[in-house]
Amino acid sequence: MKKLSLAIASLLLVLAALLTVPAGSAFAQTIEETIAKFATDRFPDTTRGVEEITRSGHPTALAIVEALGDNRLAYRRADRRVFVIGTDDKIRSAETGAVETDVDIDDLRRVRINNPIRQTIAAALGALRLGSSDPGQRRAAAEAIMQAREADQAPALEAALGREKDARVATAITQALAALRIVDTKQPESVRLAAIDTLADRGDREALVMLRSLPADAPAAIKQRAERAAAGVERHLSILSGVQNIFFGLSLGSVLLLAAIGLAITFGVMGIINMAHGEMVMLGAYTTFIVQEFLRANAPGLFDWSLLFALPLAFLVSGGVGIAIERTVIRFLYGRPLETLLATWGVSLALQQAVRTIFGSSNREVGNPAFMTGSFDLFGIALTWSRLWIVVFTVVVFACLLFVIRYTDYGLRMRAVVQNRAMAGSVGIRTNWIDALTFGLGSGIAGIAGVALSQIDNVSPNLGQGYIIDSFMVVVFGGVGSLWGTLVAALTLGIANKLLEPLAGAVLGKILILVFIILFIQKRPRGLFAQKGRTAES
Amino acid sequence: MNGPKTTEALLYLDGVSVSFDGFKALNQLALLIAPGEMRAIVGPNGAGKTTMMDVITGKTRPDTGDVLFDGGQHDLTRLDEATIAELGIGRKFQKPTVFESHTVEDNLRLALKAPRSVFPTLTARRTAEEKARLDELFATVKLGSQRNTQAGGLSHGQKQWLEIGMLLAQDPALLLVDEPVAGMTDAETFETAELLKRINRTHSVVVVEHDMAFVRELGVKVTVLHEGSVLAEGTIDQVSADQRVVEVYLGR
Amino acid sequence: MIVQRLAGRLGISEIAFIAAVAGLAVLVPLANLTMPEGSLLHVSNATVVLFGKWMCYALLALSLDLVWGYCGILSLGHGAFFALGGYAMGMYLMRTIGTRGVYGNAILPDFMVFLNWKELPYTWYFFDWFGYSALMAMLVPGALAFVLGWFAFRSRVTGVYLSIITQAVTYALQLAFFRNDMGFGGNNGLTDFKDILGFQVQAQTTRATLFALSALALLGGFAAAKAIVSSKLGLVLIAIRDAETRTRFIGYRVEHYKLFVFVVSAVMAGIAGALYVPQVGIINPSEFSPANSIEAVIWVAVGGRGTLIGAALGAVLVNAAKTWLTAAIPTVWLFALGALFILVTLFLPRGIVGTFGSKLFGHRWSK
Amino acid sequence: MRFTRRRFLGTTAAVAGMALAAPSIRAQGAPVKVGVLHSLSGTMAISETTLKDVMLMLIEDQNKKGGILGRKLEAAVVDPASNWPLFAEKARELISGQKVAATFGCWTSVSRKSVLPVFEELNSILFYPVQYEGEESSKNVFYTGAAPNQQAIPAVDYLMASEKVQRWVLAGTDYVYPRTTNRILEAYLKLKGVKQEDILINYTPFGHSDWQTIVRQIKAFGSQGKKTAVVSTINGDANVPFYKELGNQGIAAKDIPVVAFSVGEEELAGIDTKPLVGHLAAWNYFMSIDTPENADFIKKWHAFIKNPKRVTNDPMEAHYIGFNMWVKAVEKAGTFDAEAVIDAMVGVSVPNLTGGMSSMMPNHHITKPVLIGEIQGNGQINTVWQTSGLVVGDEWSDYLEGSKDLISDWRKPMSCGNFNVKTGKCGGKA
Repeated sequence: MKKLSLAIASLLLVLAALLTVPAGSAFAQTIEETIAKFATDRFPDTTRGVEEITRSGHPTALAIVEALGDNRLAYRRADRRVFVIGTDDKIRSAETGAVETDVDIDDLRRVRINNPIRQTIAAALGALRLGSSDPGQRRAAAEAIMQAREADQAPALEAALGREKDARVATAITQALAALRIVDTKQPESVRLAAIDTLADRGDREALVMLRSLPADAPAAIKQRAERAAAGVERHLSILSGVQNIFFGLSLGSVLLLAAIGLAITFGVMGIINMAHGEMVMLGAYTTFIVQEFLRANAPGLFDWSLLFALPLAFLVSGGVGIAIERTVIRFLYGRPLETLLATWGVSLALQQAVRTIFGSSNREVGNPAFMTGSFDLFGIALTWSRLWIVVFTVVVFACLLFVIRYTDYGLRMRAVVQNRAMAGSVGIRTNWIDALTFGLGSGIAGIAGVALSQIDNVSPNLGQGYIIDSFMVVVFGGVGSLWGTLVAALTLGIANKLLEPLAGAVLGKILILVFIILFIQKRPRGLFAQKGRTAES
Repeated sequence: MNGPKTTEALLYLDGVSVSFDGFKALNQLALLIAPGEMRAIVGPNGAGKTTMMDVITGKTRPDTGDVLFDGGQHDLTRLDEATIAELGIGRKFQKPTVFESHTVEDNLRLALKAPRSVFPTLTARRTAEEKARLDELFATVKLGSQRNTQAGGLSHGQKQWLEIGMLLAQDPALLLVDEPVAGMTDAETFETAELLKRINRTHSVVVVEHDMAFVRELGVKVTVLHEGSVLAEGTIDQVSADQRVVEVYLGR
Repeated sequence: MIVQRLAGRLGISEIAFIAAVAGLAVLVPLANLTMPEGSLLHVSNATVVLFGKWMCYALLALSLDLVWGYCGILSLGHGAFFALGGYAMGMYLMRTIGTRGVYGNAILPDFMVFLNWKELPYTWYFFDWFGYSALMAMLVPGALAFVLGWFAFRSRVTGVYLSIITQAVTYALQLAFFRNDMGFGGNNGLTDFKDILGFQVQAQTTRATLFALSALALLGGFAAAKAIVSSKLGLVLIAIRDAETRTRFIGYRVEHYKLFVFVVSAVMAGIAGALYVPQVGIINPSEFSPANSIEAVIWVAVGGRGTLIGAALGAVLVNAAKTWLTAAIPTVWLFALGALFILVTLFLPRGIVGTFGSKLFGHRWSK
Repeated sequence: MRFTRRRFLGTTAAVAGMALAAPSIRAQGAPVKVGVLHSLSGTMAISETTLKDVMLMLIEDQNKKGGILGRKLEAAVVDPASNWPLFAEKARELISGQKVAATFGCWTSVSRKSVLPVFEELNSILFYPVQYEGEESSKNVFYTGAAPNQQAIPAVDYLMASEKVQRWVLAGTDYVYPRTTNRILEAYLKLKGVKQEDILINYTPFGHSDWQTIVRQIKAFGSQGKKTAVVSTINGDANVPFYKELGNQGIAAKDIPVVAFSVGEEELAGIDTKPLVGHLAAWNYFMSIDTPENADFIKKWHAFIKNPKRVTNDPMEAHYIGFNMWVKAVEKAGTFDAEAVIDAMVGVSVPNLTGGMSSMMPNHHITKPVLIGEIQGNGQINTVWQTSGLVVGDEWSDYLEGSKDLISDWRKPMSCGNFNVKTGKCGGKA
């Protein structure tokens, strides 16, 4: 009986979709009751409400379900009437969709949902959007139905498939149908086997789920075929995961590089054991935080550009602080590298405490702009945008730095000072300013790193402490004073770490890496790219 | 490696080549120092004088060639600095390097011929004969008055002498002396020459020096190095008469 | 014989130092045990524990100064030796708890019981014997130092490279000890000690004794260090610090000397750790954290590297400052501490004793 | 300065730490000191600083009400700087130096472990406000945070019942709280018929910041056709990057829900929670709880901290409950004497912020409601399920070999923290 009514319901739904005639009337007498279910704000009722409104094909159904999904469906305690709060903050009646001007938003309580309901909603949206005019939506709908595996959507899908023009949407629908059919005992075996192949072709984790979740009582033939298909999919996935690990390693490596690159200058080139390096990174992250706060308050539209504003500012802030430190402390310590360790350690303590006093010691929220959120699929490898951008960004920073040092007048003077301070001085280079600028440059780059790291890590006073040791390892492993060494070292360590992690686990992996560095230094006491000339010698 | 060569020479270099990423510092260098000989080695900058010293004292390993010591008994290319020093090759650096925060006396004490390994050193005590040797050394290098001043406080010349003193203290069979009179007054230069001659009575000496006057003063066999190999050998008059040597020095 | 050889070489400041420490070793326990509470001369238990802690830190600083101040080896991982010594002692203290643990398990320490370990890991064998544990407290750090030094010094790893690998070592050890699978109690480390050699660790007399022992250990360490640096070997060490290659050309096998002093220093640090644990009542992996080792370096720098008493004084002064500031100005004390470090490096490059010591007592800092 | 002089000359260390003698040497009406032992610097400052502020607020509030027994309260704040031995030193200093009547403090288990002997030796009182692994019951400590049975087990029950979860990832930071909790959960799940191959346990170091691999592992583990959930005991600091990675790799709550025991409003304040909507947290308090007590508490907090954006969280409520319990017990005992107050504590019950009364049990743990909430887009957590009644904190887990026979009852005559019902002996006294 129920099955039948479902069939009719979906049939009507299809009709509604086809000849856009409001079919609401058929359920007219029950629609109020249905909508009233949302007003009890009890999860079971809400669930039923969603299911019924979906079947009802009521014109506002889509609006209601969407609103419920993103927490815009509300009801008035007094008379239990249900309203949709539009994305435009207009309040509309749930039944009619007409704008209600006399409703005070403060009288409304939003209808709560939980994960089970979210699943129902996803499925419902699938059903409702299948008739949408936007192919993207239709495709999403098919996906949703596939994941929800609502058996009673099969007819709707078939109908949709019948009239579908867009090839990609069509495949999506076929796959969704397949997902329903492999478990559909009423289907002939041939159809179910075909369904299995369809999913096998899809060959991603979703398909794997479908293939793996056959009911225990499924016929042997189907089970076998499904198992073989699943195995095939898994083989495919495991190959991908190898590639994936490399990307993870690359991304970790670039994070290490980003954190270490500034140190490669202050420590590697200038020979200052700069314990405050981590704090420079932290300052950069906090600069990002301030910029975003400012934009949130004054120009929300520009939020997605916040990082672009943050970068130069972070460079200036950290660089400025760096120069200040160099002028007030470090310049008295040249030629005494170990003393710089102590002084900068003091500086780092002070900076941490300063930030703690100003911003408080808890994490600050730094949001990801749209272009850095989510991930995309590249031949089955999931790449997260934030990571990808950081890799790109790191490359750019590194390139710029190389350029500055190789080809600019400043770079020339800097190298001169590094190689022979006295000589450089005697040919009229103002060595002390070069020193200040160089330290500023290193710190500034650390600041830029902070902007990037704020996207993937805590923004807290301890941010820097998490990176300082690794940074030193990278610079030393790569060979003090060699930027290329730093690059190679960072990437090597990153990838090695990520290849080890699945085998040894995160903790042991890190330990192994450290042991490797220790042993490596025995073999090459000057690191990967040993430098001639002045290095950070004690 | 081939076994010990039979040679009378105290120091025997043959076919020694060293190159630093492409640049040939030594090129098929051959050199023989007889026991008891004093030899002056001259040559323009980059001729390979210092590299030769490094090879002899084990600081640099040659790419090819034999470096044998004490009648071919020891293959120096296979020993480290400390061992070579203990075999009896002492070296004075171009730039005087003494232990600045030690007193002059302690500098010499450290250099004195004595067991070099850890525990004897830990338990070493000042003895009468040690004192006697020290007095002797102070007499030779004329630093008696500075006995207890920190070496860092000495003048450039005094440091040179102290370093020579340290060489003597080791009582090596062979002294390698790199530019001993660099930055010395004429008087000091003369003194130094005299000192080296005195030393040569009991030790073999190899002196590397630019200062022709000084070399002439020493009046010993001269070897001219150029681009890592021997250009000419003979008395100072012979070599300074040699056309190629003049070219090398005056440039073409 | 060593003693009289030393006696001759002691500066006034050093004699004063010895007298002071020895005095404390005797007077503090006396004042704590015999004097009635509330009397002016009474020293509270809290003070005894605190002083005991400082004595251990002082010994650690001393050991670090021996390698850094006199041989130019800046170890950023000395905390590791300290912690290893501490763990050795901690394991003994754990084993002696026996059935008095909350689960009443005679063999397994509590943390093993509730993490459901079935039998004692072999690393814990014999640690119920004090002698063995005490030996390990010295042997394990010594051995680590020997292996590390053997490779590092032979392949002539020097300067900042050496510093960084020592840091890597302590960091790796910290991570390793964090792992509960290692069987050393993970992050919680070893705690809840009951007694040592049959004496209650909490007991006033035990505390007093431990303090006295720490003070004596400090004196012993000082004597040993002084004996080393004032021997001819001491001259060699400083020679290495100032001109390593030159020392080689005179015929000294530099790596052996470094190895010797590094191992001695590690053992001293281990002893300090072993005395530290029963007094503070806990040892956990954060003792391995690189930050701790760096702090120890800073104590030495503040007191004056290359002056043994300076190192010890520095440790006490910095920690006293910490104890006071964290209570007096808890929210901003890091500024004060940071400033202290900066100012000392800028204006007292040779540390407090290094700078004033010579003025006050005609103390020859580099010897 | 006064205090240091005392330190160094050891002059006035009268009655070292014997808090029971304290009142006698204090003139009536002189303020009573309350110790606040939370890290204000170092790695733990991130979580603990807030608790320091809450204590200051509660004390100020109590003084407005005229203090206790006619005596004003005075907070003695110290900074143990996230350094465990320093915790012990500071505790000793608070008790015997500053003569505090009770101390509120600690966050990590190790800090508690390090001060425990001090409090027992000097017989003083510690209120510990954070959820922890259990397996401990001390005469001198009152545990106002959740024991595993007040957080972990109900959360798992909820996921099984309402989200039909069959496959479990137990992800935690590698220290004792996650280890123990996961052991308990593992035992519990198996009891519920979950097979070994449906449980994945994973440990990461402190402050782990690169979660790419693990999040992918979770994804893979969850794609075996059975509904999968992650039970996270990841320590505060590492959560931000973890959730950011979850969001970026697109693990939505409706597919693989993550239920966390160490993530509250404070931690979420550091993240953009929109991608996390629907992930769960299990606590005994949420800021979103709609009760007059809570509204009042939040109002006071915002007024005190002078920042309407600041959030409240579960450990703050724990301190709120603990402090009020202490006040009540002192009044009941009529003295600040630790011994008397400890006896008076058991049975004291005060209103919590979730609309019920929490009472101190004989095992020095308290009764609490257990709430399961879902993270919202605004960083708040909305209750989706809660226990009908209050749950008693269970110090010795019934699901662990060693401790299932142990109970704790600090009432006389038993007054034992680990009484073995099998042997009838009180452990630790053997």
